[in-house]
Amino acid sequence: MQQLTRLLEAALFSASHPLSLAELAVLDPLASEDDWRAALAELRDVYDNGGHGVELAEVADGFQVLTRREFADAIAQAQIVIRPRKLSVAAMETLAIVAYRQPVSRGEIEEVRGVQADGVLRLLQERALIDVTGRGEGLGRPLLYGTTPAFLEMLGLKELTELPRAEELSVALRPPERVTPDL
Amino acid sequence: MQQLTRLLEAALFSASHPLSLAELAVLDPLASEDDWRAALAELRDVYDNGGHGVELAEVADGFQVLTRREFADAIAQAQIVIRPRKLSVAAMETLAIVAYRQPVSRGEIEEVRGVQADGVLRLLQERALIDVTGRGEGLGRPLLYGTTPAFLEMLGLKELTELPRAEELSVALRPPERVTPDL
Amino acid sequence: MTATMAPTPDRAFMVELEEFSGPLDLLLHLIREQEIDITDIPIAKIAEQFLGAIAALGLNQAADYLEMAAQLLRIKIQLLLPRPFDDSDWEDPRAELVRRLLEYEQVREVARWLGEQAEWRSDHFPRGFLPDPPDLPPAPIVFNLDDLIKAVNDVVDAMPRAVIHRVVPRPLDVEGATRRLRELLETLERVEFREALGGAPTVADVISMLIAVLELSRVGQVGLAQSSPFGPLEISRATADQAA
Repeated sequence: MQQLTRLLEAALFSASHPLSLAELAVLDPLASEDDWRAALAELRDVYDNGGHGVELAEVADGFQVLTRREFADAIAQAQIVIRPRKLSVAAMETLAIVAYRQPVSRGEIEEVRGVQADGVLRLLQERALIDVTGRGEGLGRPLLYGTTPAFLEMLGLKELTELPRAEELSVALRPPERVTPDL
Repeated sequence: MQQLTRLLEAALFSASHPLSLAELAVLDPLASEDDWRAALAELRDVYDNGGHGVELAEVADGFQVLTRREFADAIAQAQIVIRPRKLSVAAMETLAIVAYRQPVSRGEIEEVRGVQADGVLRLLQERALIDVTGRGEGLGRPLLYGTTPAFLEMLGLKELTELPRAEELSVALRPPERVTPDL
Repeated sequence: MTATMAPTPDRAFMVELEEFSGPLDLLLHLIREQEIDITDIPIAKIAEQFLGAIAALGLNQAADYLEMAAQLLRIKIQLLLPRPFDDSDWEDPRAELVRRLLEYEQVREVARWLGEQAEWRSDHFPRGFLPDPPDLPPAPIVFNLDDLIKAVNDVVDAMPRAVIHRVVPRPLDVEGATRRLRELLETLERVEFREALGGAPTVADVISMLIAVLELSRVGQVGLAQSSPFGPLEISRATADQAA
């Protein structure tokens, strides 16, 4: 491995969060963005073709080393890592609405799902997957919710635009003016 | 790398503490201690001879993957290990009381929150968000706390009077009067 | 909530409401299962099946379902009203419902995608051990005015009120504990007992939650599991066979 790739690996192992290209740049002021991209490519190649137990993933905010899927069960069963709890269908549906409609009020969410949302919203907020991002205009100036970086991290996404777009969904929504807004 | 070595790498990577041979044994009940020792040797060899930025270290309680020393300075300087933190609920609540009731003694804070406050006060003082601003009148002339300029700066405020709902909240935070039970 | 419904007269529907995340979900299930054209819903028939399915719901959980039932009946009546002679302005009273159903179906699809994505992520672990950075200032602290105001409000809410007498110990609040547990299980598939208690529980809280858990388990609404002796007690949503 090149020296820059080694530094990259050491940095990714030391960081508490995915590293962006901007953060990597600070590590070595002499290296250009292209140099870093080359180092990322080399590291990915070493992990993939050298038969490693870890892989380089591009996730929320940047790059991160993660363990491979095939070892997840053994590691979780040995209680070396506690797997995050699975969210219920109600929670996932609420998250879906918040993600696509943000900023969105409780009332709008309840209108779409047809059920009360306060309990689910509170728990999603406790788990830091959504947060209050402002207040609406209408009566009582309702709280508006949006998703957090932790939401993206839970999904291993870099940004909201990676969510499936309305036209990619198998269900077409008519009339068209109410189609999920483009992100 | 052998399959067991790959599992070893994934486990060491995801573990929050060094793994002993006993802990490794749980990962794969079919592997013997010798198998694990062979896997450890292979992983060490890959890290050392493949020019990696990390190395396998044997520490007191077992085995661990660590970044190589030569990269420590670059990583420390880039501060990528640190992530901004949120204050704990207890700290945030204590800070809120100090902000709206200053100058305020530890005793008053404890009365309002119903729990001891010394640890939290020390932390807030260490982080330069509050400071001792004087001494009270009562028994033992207790220390009085107030917020610092750094606190205002963090909130983007010029002076304390800009705190929202200052009057109302400072009244609301008055400790309840203790009523001696009629006996 | 009870699990299995009595079959409706015309067709043997075994509908388990636990499986549905709300009235729209149930409605879509009825429509899709019978391969009904969503733009031409036989409202009278669907309304009847819907009412049959929710008949055995406890009142407090049924509010959302009853609201939908009322809406279905309203649409049914509107369809029965004579149309004006010139009906070019006539709007199908089912249109709004169809829009909501399609919109909800999209949400369901996205939710499924999110679930799969989250599962992918939960199978890929990040680095567990993070070395302490030597000789560096502690991490910067971040908070804003909203956080501060929220903290004040929390403190004010939690402040003990002045009391004259403190003779009666705080009564048990089994109802509150039951509600909290149900809310938790609405979001999580399983919770640990300790987690269900929340922060800083009092003795009364612990006893209340214990009674709530035992009661819900007795009537088959939650399952209990303990993976090891003295290990954490895990409370889960009852599955159909546990409930039976």
